[in-house]
Amino acid sequence: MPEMTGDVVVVGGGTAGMEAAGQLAKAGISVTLIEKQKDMGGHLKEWHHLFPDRRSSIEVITYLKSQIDNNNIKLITGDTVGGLEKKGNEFILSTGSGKEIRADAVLLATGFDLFRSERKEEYGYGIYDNVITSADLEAMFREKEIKLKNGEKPNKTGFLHCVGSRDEKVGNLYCSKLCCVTAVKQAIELKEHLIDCKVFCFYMDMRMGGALYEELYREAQEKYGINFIRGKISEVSVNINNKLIIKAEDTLAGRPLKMELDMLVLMAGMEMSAEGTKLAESGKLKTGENRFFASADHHFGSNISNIRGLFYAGTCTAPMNISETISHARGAVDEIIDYLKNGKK
Amino acid sequence: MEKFGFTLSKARVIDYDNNDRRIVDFIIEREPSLNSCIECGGCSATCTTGNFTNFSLREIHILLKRGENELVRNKIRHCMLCGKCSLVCPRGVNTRNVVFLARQAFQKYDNYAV
Amino acid sequence: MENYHDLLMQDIRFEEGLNACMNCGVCTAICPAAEFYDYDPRKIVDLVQSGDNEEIEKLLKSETIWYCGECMSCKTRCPRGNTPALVVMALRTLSQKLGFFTESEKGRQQFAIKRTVGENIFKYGYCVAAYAVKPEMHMEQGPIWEYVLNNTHDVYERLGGQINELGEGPLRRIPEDAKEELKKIFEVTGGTDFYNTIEEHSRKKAAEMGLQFSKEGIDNEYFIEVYTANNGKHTT
Amino acid sequence: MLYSLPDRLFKNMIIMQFDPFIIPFNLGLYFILIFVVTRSVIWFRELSRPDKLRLQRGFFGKPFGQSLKEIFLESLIHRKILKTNLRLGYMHMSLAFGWFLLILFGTLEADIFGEKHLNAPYKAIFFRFFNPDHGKTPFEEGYSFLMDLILAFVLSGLILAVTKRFTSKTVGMKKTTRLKRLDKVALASLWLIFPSRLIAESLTSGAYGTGSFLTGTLGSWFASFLPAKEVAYPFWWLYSLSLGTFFVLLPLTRYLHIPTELFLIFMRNSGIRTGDKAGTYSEVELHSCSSCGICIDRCQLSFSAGINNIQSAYLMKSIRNNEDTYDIAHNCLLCGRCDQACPVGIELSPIRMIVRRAGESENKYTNTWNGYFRSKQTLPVPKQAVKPAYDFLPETNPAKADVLYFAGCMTHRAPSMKNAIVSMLNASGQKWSFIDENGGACCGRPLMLAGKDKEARELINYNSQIIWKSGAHTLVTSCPICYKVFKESYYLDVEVLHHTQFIKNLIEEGSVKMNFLNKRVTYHTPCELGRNSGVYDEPKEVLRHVASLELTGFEDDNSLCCGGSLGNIMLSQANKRKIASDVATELTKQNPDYLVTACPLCKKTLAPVSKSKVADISEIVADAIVTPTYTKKNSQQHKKTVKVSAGIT
Amino acid sequence: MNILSKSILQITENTQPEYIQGMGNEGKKRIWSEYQKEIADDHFFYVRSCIRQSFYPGSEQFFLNFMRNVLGKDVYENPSHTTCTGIGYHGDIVPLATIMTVVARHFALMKESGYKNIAISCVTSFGIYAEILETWKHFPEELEKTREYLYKATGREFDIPENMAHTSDIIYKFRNEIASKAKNLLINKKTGEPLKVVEHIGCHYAKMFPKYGVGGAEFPRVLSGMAEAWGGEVVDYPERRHCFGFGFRQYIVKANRGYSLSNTTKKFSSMEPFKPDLVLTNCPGCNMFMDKWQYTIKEMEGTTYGVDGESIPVLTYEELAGLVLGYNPWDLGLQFHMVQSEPLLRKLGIEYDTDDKFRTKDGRQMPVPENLINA
Repeated sequence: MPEMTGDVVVVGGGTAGMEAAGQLAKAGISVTLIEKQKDMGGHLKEWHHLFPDRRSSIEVITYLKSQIDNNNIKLITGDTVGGLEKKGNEFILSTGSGKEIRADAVLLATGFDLFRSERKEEYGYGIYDNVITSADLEAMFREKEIKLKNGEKPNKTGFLHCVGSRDEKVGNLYCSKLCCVTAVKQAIELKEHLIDCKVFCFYMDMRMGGALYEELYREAQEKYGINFIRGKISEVSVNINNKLIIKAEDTLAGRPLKMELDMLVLMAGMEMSAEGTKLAESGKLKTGENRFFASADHHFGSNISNIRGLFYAGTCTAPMNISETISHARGAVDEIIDYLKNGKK
Repeated sequence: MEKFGFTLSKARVIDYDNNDRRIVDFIIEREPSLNSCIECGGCSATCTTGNFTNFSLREIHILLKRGENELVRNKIRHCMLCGKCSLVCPRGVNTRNVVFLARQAFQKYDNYAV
Repeated sequence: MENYHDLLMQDIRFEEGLNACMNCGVCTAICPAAEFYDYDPRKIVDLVQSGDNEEIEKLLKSETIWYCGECMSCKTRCPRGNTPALVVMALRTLSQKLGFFTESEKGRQQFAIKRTVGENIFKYGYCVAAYAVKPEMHMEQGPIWEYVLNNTHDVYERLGGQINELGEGPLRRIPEDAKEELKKIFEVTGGTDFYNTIEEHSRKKAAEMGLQFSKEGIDNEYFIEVYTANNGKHTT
Repeated sequence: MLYSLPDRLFKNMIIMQFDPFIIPFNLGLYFILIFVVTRSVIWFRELSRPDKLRLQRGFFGKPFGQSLKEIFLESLIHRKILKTNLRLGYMHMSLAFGWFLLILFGTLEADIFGEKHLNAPYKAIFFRFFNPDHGKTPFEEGYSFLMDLILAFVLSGLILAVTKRFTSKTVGMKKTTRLKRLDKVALASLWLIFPSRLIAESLTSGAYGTGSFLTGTLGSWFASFLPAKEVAYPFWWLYSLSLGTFFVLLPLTRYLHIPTELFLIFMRNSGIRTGDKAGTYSEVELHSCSSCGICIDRCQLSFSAGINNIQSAYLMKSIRNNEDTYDIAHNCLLCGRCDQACPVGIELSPIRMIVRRAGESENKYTNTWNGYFRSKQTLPVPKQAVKPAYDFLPETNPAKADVLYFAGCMTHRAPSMKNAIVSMLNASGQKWSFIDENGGACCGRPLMLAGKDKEARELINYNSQIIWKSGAHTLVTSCPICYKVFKESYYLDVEVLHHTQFIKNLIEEGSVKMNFLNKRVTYHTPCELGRNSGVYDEPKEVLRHVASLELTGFEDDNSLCCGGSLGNIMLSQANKRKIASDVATELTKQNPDYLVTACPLCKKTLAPVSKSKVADISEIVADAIVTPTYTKKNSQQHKKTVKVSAGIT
Repeated sequence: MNILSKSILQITENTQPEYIQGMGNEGKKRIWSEYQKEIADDHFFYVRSCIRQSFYPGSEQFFLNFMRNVLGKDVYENPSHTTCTGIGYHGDIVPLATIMTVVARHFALMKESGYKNIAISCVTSFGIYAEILETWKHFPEELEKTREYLYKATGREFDIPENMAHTSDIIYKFRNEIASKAKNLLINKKTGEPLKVVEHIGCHYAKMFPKYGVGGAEFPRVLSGMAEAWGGEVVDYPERRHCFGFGFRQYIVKANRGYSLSNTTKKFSSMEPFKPDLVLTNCPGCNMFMDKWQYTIKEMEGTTYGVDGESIPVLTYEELAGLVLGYNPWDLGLQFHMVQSEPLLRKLGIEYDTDDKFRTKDGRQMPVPENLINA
């Protein structure tokens, strides 16, 4: 194995960034890992349990932390990458705090932003007390207390799939892929907290295409008696008792359906992160119709960007779950090592 | 009517909260497998009766779950209990028993033999 | 048999109103017609996008397409940016062009609309004008409306009306040349032909149904029939 | 002789041949006699006219002897139980036959040795009490030896019975039936009878130095340390009391089966059958069940799915006690394995069907006279939909043909099988037509199995129309479920053949030539075809003709149910699978190339769980067909044959 | 007087009076901020509404009068402008090409009389204009075709207006001016509580093109903004966004009116528990029908939706503005509604002259109509 030289900057201290930084460091490459928040972990920090096996997100974070516990890694937290340009074979990144970092290769792991559910005005998020998002519910799970604004326990809860996904009105034509299974996971957890709470999932298609997803779906039906209604909720309003009134079509019955709910959970989709978009502009990086970074090739180049030496990992290219993100990050590491080995060609 | 030449219409919306779901509760208590239906329609596709009419067991499951019992009560007698549907069901729903129990439930709660 | 889907494609409202539908049902969920008629806009869009010619012909001859109230609420919500109502409008236009509209009770009503609103446009330069809203045809307007019509001049005068006088103000008379221009526009843009198509097919239908029919006005059996008939099969 | 009974009693009073302790026994005895008479009168009255005639003819005809023989063999010797389970059989035999002998020889003893030669029953029962010093002469000694021997025989059974209560293993039964309170009392009194007799007799013998190897020995031992004479008296009371109690409680307990079985045997031999409504015969059957539990051991729901509360014994019991029978009646495969095994010969499945048919509405019973009698109670019949259920079925005009093929719903789910049979029919060269090629109405059997005969009748009429119009003389069906209903419930003058029978005929006529395939196969007998329709041999003969058939130990009567039966509407898919895989394991022990069956439903049920490939006979045969020469003339038909030459390969 | 002026100050100073700053208001503000449409300030070309001029002539007159005489704005009404044929179009008897040309003619009249801002009195028209402008954007060839048609038919030529507003947008724009001139606030004089206002926005105002409406389609601001600026409290009820059910052909043809009636009934029974004091609308049909259907349903079923057997007065935004500014209710034409407004006037503490109610312009006494509601 020929001697490898070079510094790599990894942008983003989430799942992809941490895993990649760790693997690079193991390979003896010196890595600078930049995370905009004070501590590492990205979205994982906001999640309580992960689908499909419901293991605690803490465990995954702990694993990732152990990955980056390596002297080859230099951590910069609470700072962002403002601009990015390539001079010859060298990358120059300017950070928000005005630092300038030089690198032989760059890995973007800028991740995703959760869709801002208030953009779907008809659901009245931020207007009606008990319309919350999947993230809000996850926070309640962390607090170990699920309650309505008025402190009472919900007896009837709805989950609405595809909020901000598959929706031209908000400019997201793609499927966020993880909301269906998240909804099922959260529905089950909700039942475990509040056994008497009736739960309804309003879906357009159940997209349970992952290991053990369908099994989880089946468990939700068989063991927890969770109801699945095919039809997207069209609007939410409140009645005089501050109960939510939802309107949907039960498309399998071919009739409009009206239901009173105590709580509605909006399954917010995934969007290209704001930072990612900024970098795309400053670094002239190609993005796709879905606004995520466009990889060189869907099949065999999903880590490769349109700039030699700059690579992608994780959900900045498309919605992914944890395991996909980690493998994607490892893929990126291979590409980078390869790039450095072959004299950055 | 006479005076105005038109009348109020009855709403078609499924009023979930006010519908009567005793029938479906009766069924699910005795045949919980109904819970795992994914409305794939396999039963309707293979149905012997469905071969002659628009009878759809998939639809009947839904209507029962929503408490739209009237519609079901008038249709369910068309089932021949031949059992093909339970052979195709990918979720192992005991479809034959669902029909059988529904008929009993209608007798129990409506005193109506279907 | 013509290809109705192609014919529909010539209507920009159809092109505008129909992208691929994914049957999510948000339109039906809040559709005022779906609530009180045996009607489901989602199914219409789904059927039309299937392109099945026979099915579309059935649709063009059906009651279904006449249930929509064109409130356009469906446009606001559709995640695929469709407008079922626009699709329905295109279907209705085609159904009238092809003369299919007289096959359905609700379709035949187009004749009543043409003879009332349609004529008002030329007569008064307005779709609706107070003196054209006959209390006996509009019991729901209540005693006050009878009163207003019995005292038209005084009532409108107090509220600044200009009944049948040229110039500004509510219910003013539209100058003849303006009405002439309206007529011209109708002729040039095919509005007049469309009127005549409705008239022509309605006349045929009246004969077929053995109902007395008159060249104009609303005092004929066929008008009364289409204006009032309700077979009660439109709601479940 | 009964007419002279009262004055003899009077005389007995005079010469002190009487003691108050016999009163309980007498009361019990006369009570049970009166009860049995009244009940049989009621039953007789409730019989339908034809059944009354049958019974009368039976009573004064050849069947009478028959019945006596059967009573001896079954009610006393319990031959059937002995066959299936030796220890259990011995237990029943020793109790029943032993007690019978005890009464028989006891009466003789009393008549021979008593100073009167005709005696009231109690004299025989309490002979030793009234003749304490009997047994001195060698002849008397011999006789009391015999009596002791019989008593010992009975007691040995009793010991088995008692141990069975606590460890049912001893008599080789997995599960024993559960008891209700009255049964326990009755059982206790039954158990007390013979021990108390033993002790009473022994003590008396001991006091007088009489008795034989059992009573004598035990007696003298007692006497060695007891005032035997005094102690004996209370035990005579106990003996009499336990007899009395047993007789009085008898009608309220399952032990009623002892007398009832006699009626059953008479009625059955007179040609009376269960029928499809509750009636005297089914009543008699109910009460003839001794809850021996053999049906439990035979039941696959029990040994494969671990469901142990729905077997026929429990059904009988819950009907007798007017409990809710819904689950028991419906959670059953109707495979008929228990019918086959019932030692009393009760038609268990037909009785289940009666309950299913009755549903909510009719034929509920209530106990009257504190349960000594039962009376029918009819519930209000609910509103009914006026229109027939299947009026949507279209008029059809089938093509004229000699042979009809009715695939049936299930065969339509097994296309390879359907094609195989079509190829057979083409090969047969007969003029045939496929009635339900594009899916027809159901045959009606599934509805019947669910107890919905009225609707079933609608379908039967509809299909009959089609068959009748076609003018065919033969109807072939590939589904045993259809076969049974066509055979039994359609009134048609066509020959109904299961496809295996049809194929067998082709082979015999030699109209279709077949190769012998070098394949090892085992055969699963479908319940509806085998046990429930008696078609056992044709399928096997056909198989032997084309392949080497190996035995599995579950042949014919002993065949298993695949678990997919439409007879059970409640069974979960999981449990069906359990049963199926147990069956598949049993039938594929010798790793055959194919596990062959003759039913589309069995095939579909076994296929997913069997390690050997599962095929229908028709598919095997279709592979064996040598394309018939004459079809070459008719290329069209030839093509057809080729196109569908179905089967597995 | 000074109490009044104080409260006016308080309102004019902050547009969000504290009594309506409940939960969710932040969320609404966020939405409103995203739908701030450009509304011209002066020089309007005014087009009338078929229905309003027939049923609520007082409202249209108030608008012109207020704009011209109170705010001193230039609002021009061209004598030869006509219907937009919108009802005919949505009654499916007028082809798209035709209505586009009729509308183009109005643009031509505008051009000729030198106006660039159009003020539309009718919501159906407003929707039509919006739809046509959008269509021309997406299908420029349609615009060209229309130009040809119009020229061929009338020899006229037209420009696309620079600014398009519904007259309710304009009143919304000047809502605070009105508040500052207010004689009566939307406050119950007896209890001091703000009046409960149900707003109903015509579907065609913003449901087709949310960006054309103040506040968008889901939480429109145009009417709630007025009501709140004038001291009222807006109630949100489950069927708020539901169409009241004009449905064009569904009302025009007698046989179909059950549709219209049923939808209105649905809305009223949904708002009933909130005990609204009035319904405020910006749509000709909505206003007429919510008024008239209350009468019909009362006749048919004996149902009323106000408190103690009364019905709920339904007012146009002009009528309400007029009351706030202290106009004589009878000059606004409130007496010609089926549901009379006296209960509302009393709550507002407006002294009204019963004698004057049914008099002619020159004070002649007219016959007094009978069987009116709330009278």
